[in-house]
Amino acid sequence: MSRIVVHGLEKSYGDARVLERVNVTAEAGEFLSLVGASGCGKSTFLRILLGQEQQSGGVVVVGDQPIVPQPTPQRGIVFQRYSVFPHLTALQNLLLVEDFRSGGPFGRVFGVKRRNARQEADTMLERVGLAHARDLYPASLSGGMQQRLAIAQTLLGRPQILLLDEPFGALDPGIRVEMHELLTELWSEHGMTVVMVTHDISEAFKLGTRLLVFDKVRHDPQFPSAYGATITYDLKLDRKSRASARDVAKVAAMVGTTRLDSANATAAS
Amino acid sequence: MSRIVVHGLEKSYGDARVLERVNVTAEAGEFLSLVGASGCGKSTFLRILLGQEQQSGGVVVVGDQPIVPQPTPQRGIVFQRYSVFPHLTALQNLLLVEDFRSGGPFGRVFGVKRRNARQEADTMLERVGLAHARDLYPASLSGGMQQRLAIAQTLLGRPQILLLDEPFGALDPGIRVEMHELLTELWSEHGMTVVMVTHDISEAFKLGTRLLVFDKVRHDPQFPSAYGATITYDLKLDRKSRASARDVAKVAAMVGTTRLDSANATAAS
Amino acid sequence: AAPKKDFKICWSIYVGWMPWGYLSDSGIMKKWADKYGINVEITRINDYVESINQYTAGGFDGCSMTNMDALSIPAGGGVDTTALIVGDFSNGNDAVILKDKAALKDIAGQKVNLVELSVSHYLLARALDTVGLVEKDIAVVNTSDADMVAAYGTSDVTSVVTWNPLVSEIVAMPGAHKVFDSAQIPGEIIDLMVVNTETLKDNPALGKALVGAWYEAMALMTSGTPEGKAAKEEMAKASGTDLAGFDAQLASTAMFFEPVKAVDFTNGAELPKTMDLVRNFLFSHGILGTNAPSVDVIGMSFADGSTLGDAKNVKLRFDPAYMALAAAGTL
Amino acid sequence: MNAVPEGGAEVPRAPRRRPRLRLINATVSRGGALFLGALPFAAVAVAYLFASAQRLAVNPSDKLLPSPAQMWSAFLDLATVPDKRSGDLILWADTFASLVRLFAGVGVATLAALCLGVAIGFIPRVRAFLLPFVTVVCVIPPLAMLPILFIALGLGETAKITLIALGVAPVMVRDIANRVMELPPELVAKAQTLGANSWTMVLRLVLPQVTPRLITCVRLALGPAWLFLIAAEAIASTEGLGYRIFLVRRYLSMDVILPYVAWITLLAVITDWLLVRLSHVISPWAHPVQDK
Amino acid sequence: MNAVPEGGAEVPRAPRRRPRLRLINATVSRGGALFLGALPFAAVAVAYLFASAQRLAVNPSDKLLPSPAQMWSAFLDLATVPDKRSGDLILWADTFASLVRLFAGVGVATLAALCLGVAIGFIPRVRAFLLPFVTVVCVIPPLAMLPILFIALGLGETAKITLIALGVAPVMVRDIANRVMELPPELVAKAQTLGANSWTMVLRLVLPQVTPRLITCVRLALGPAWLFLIAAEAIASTEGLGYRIFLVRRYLSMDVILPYVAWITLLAVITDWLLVRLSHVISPWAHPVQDK
Ligand SMILES: Nc1ncnc2c1ncn2[C@@H]1O[C@H](COP(=O)(O)OP(=O)(O)OP(=O)(O)O)[C@@H](O)[C@H]1O
Ligand SMILES: Nc1ncnc2c1ncn2[C@@H]1O[C@H](COP(=O)(O)OP(=O)(O)OP(=O)(O)O)[C@@H](O)[C@H]1O
Ligand SMILES: [Mg+2]
Ligand SMILES: [Mg+2]
Repeated sequence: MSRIVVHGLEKSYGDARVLERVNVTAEAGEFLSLVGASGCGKSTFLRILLGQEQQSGGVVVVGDQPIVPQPTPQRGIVFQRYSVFPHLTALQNLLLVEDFRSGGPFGRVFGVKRRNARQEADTMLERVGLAHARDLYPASLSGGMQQRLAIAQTLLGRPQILLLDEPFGALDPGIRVEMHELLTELWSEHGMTVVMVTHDISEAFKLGTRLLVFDKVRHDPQFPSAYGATITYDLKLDRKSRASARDVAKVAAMVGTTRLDSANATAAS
Repeated sequence: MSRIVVHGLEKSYGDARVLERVNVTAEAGEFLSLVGASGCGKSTFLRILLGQEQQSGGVVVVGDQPIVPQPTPQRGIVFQRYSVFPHLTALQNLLLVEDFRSGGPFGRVFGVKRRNARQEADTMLERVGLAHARDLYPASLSGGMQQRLAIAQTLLGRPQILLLDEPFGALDPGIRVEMHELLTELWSEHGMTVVMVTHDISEAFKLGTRLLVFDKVRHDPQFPSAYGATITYDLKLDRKSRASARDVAKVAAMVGTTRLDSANATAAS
Repeated sequence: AAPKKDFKICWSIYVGWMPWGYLSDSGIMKKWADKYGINVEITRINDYVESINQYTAGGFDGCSMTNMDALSIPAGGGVDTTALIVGDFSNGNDAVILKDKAALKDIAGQKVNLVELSVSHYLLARALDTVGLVEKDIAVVNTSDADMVAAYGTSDVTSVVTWNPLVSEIVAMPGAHKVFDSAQIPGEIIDLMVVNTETLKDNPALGKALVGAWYEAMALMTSGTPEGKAAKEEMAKASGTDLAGFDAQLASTAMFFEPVKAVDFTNGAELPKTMDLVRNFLFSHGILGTNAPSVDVIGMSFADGSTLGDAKNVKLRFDPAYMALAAAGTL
Repeated sequence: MNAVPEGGAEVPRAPRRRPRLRLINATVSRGGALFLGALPFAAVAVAYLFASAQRLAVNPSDKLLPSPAQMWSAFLDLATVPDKRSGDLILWADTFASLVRLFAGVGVATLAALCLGVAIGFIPRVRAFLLPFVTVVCVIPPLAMLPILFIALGLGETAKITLIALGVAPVMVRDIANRVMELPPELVAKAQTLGANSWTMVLRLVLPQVTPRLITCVRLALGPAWLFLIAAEAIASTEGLGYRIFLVRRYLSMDVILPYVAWITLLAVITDWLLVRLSHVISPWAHPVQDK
Repeated sequence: MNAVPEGGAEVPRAPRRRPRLRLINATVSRGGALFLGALPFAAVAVAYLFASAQRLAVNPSDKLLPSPAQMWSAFLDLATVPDKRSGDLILWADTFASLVRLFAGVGVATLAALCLGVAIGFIPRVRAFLLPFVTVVCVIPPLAMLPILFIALGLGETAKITLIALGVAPVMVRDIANRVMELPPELVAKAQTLGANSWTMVLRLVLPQVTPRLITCVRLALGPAWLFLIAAEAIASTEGLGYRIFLVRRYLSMDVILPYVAWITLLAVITDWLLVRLSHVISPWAHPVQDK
């Protein structure tokens, strides 16, 4: 539904440059898998796309408009450190989506709309396997359950652009497969553009239509934060056919070896 | 160094039973990999072993003593939701370990001891690839970097029993392998008993000397929290030889299919 | 100001002013106000200084206060004020009390706790005069009246100057000696009901109603009837004590129960002399304004038409006309 | 491979005696808590009785530390003997008058804290506009402004309620604003991705999140509120707990003052307890059940 | 497969005008913040000037709302003309005396808040022992207990400092205790696994974590502290800012009171600002740099 154009993106925190010269165009409906070394700036990239943080330089266009530095319902996010609303039960967390969407003076819907929202929420709770935990507060949920709740909440929002930061990291293999199916289903149904960060290379291959690797190309051993990461690898994937083990291994090696931190550690030792 | 004996362990929160009839004995120096469905009680089990929470029933013996309901330096933990001390920089977080260990009226060490501690901390920072981030506060670290810092801190404490709750979930494949090596090295050096929860079955096979699967054996579709999980599968592993793909698939299927939540979801729909 | 119908006066708790509360509760005030076709609302303000401030700021048309405060606050603040009723003067109600010392001379070199710049301060200055001391010979410590009794109980405090009912409370404590009191300077600490001059000029009915009501209460108090006793009991209760305590306080107050006496006192030759002492005290303590050029900045006028201070800036007027009406029984 | 749960060969015994725990982990039983909590009160009571007996032995008419019997009889008088003038039971009339003022004042302050605090904490423009002013107002001693307050508002109930509200509101406003600024930015971002606008975020995110803190704020503000109530009643009023204390203070009637203070304390403790319960009811999520 | 970064075919343009942001996201520029922040002060100043001019037109020697010129000259007098009696410059002598009392009182209260607050928040036994007592003490109006305070401590500086400390400490103690109880249990557990005992945890975990809150507490307490200072100086003293205000209140010298209140406010604002700086220096981690 919405394309994303990133051109010459830069991001620094004080002296430390995190991202530099990031150029990428994602057509509407693409599913971008992002991989890269820990700490290279993937979450930062998502936060910029979300509008939660502002880039230091470059242009980001979402849809037809240059990005506005604030989150909008056009873009949905699942944060790396799962965050749901602690003052609401699982069910209430999902009902909140319709309440927020409808706006209104009370920030909640009533009557038929509420019943519909409730049904939808219940369906979603079952799909992510939280039906039995509908009336628990997040503090009483396990890590994986909170993560699933966060995913469910974001998916209920039906964003045009979906930003996912290691969404399935805390899930067991079984539920992870189910969540893959759920995501794929919604994706093909609504055709939203997805940007997903993951550390699981086969997951990246399995879900994405395109795989991006973030890494540093320049490196200063004395002052490792002088240069930022950029996109070093951009691979079109065929979602139908399974990725070859060779490809997976190749990407894994890429993420594993050119990683800044270890390079730095090696340089220093 | 210390064996763990768990007998007839039960844990309920209010009406909801999380664990029941858990029996397991871990000899000193064993490396237990724990897998199980999301929300089945693995973290709860670790919290009980740690002494942060008290069991509702049964006996837990660590070393020769029934467990005291408080954490001690005998046992180290890496929490699922990485927690380091937010008021200390990466380096200070590691120095704190020696400060706490030595006790003393000021809660910090001075002189030679401090220099040694500093050296040790620096070495550890390099080993986990955080040398360049030594003076950053946790708020400025990425998720994976915080996780590595938490692991480094716990390892520096040299506990006799090491409790790890999805320690490598937020790490990229490259650093994950390095962390595996680091852990294995320290384990064989100090021979501590390790209990590690993970959702990565091949990681469980790779690192553990024994693999435990948590799951529910009894199930009430009307009231899913009536019964708790227990250990349904207990497998001795050979760390030297690589696990067969068949074994991995078998365990993965186990975690994937008998999972309570989906069972419940299916039952309800 | 144009003539109006509704008036507000305020008073605070002090033995000589307790009748004001009774007037309002018993309906006497309403009776007199109705007679002259006006409404008078009587409000009690617990804090004495606050009541004067409220009057000065224009919140009330009349207020009970001492002659000294009438000169320093409303008159000093440019509010032309008339002393409508001269109710009493302190005749022992204010006193200098020493702990474990029996002579006023012994006060030299001590710390003296009192409400600074109040009539106590004035009393102390007059007391020091009588033994040839000056304020430099002692050290004044400002102490709030509410805390005076408790303060006297501490070992830090060796001498206090204060008023009733605090005096009787303190004198009852061990070691307390009253070494000087207002009975030794009779007629200098005068308790008044003052009203805004302009308001009074435009509304003589206010003056008549207040004076009429006041002297009805005075008559009741001295009547010796059960009603009179009941009235005094109520006043006692309202001031937080009982009849005996109230009578004891009355004993050291020279009340002008008959209007004639008040008129005589106001016409007397002593009053201008007293006011001269007072204004000199105020001026030397900087209370007439931090940049008052001389003691004459504020003018006062007396019953005989004589003035003291700046005759062009008369702000405090002693006018027995209304009390004279009461004395003549023509109200 | 064996699928049978292991263990059971040697069954460990349950611990015989309670293990020694670190200070911070040693929990206290219900009874123990009651006992420990009562100790300081008992100590104060004993100290008072001792000092009082000593002073009364020296001077039987000492007023500073009256005996419990004296206080009780004075208190009973106030609570049960109707006032001759008005026919009221003084204690209850005073209590009613004071509580009305107190709750009105604190209520206004709470409302202000909620509206202003949320606006200042949540909306940068309002923050830039009002925070400096509130910070400055916060430190102006209200008692010094009393004359102006009374002249502007008269001497009626309005002025008293305003004094209480002005006295406690600024601290509450700043505290609530701080809390709102401490809200995790992830939650705010997430709400916006779900289509929330500023107003719905206030309703559904900010208010519920600050409610427990607001109640704590009110609990903390009640102490100063009583203080301002007493100060206000000391200046202008004809009934009220503070007025009564003011009235008898010049006679050093501690036999009335002390029971009144105890009574105020009791009322305040009950209010505090009710607020804690309220917080549990409104925001159960903020009070997880301890299962230690 | 291509390893060359993509994009660049069509270079998007930078936005021309500032986009309209939601209320809560619209940040304020430095200049804008200054302007907005100054508005309420300007409004108050204008309102005052207007009211003052009006009253003075009616009665030129009106004392309630003096003109700025009158206040300035009165203030200059106090600040530069030595007092006839003592030879002191009154303003500075008052300021010095008051600040010593204020800081001593707040210092004692802060120390108490730190020690008691941490102990109550961290150690269940101490909590059971002291929390009920502190909760009750918190609501006893200190002014009502003054007589007893005097007798115990005399009328000197000790009593004044104690009054200030007693006035502000209970709220601070409860607040710090609350904060300590809110510490994430994971951090406490982790510290214990690293070998910390209760004491070292207090030193290295609890103290650093509550320091920013403690400073906030002190900032919030300074308002009430000034109040108690003024109340304390009203009791018995010979110099001090509160003493002067009470003294000249006797003749409604608002030309002295208002500059004094403004001076107190200025001192308080400076203190507040210094405390904020201190918090940034001591606890940089609690004040992440905003990069919006
Ligand atoms: N404080 C609590 N109150 C009530 N229920 C709780 C509480 N803590 C945990 N639970 C419940 O206990 C069950 C187990 O939680 P636990 O965190 O141990 O799961 P887990 O196996 O670690 O899951 P995950 O893999 O998702 O981390 C969950 O169903 C959760 O709802
Ligand atoms: N607020 C901040 N101030 C300073 N540096 C920051 C801040 N936030 C992030 N960084 C730095 O930016 C870099 C990238 O962080 P980011 O969270 O984007 O990494 P990531 O790629 O998501 O890593 P991970 O896989 O571990 O989550 C890190 O080196 C981090 O130290
Ligand atoms: Mg990240
Ligand atoms: Mg878990």
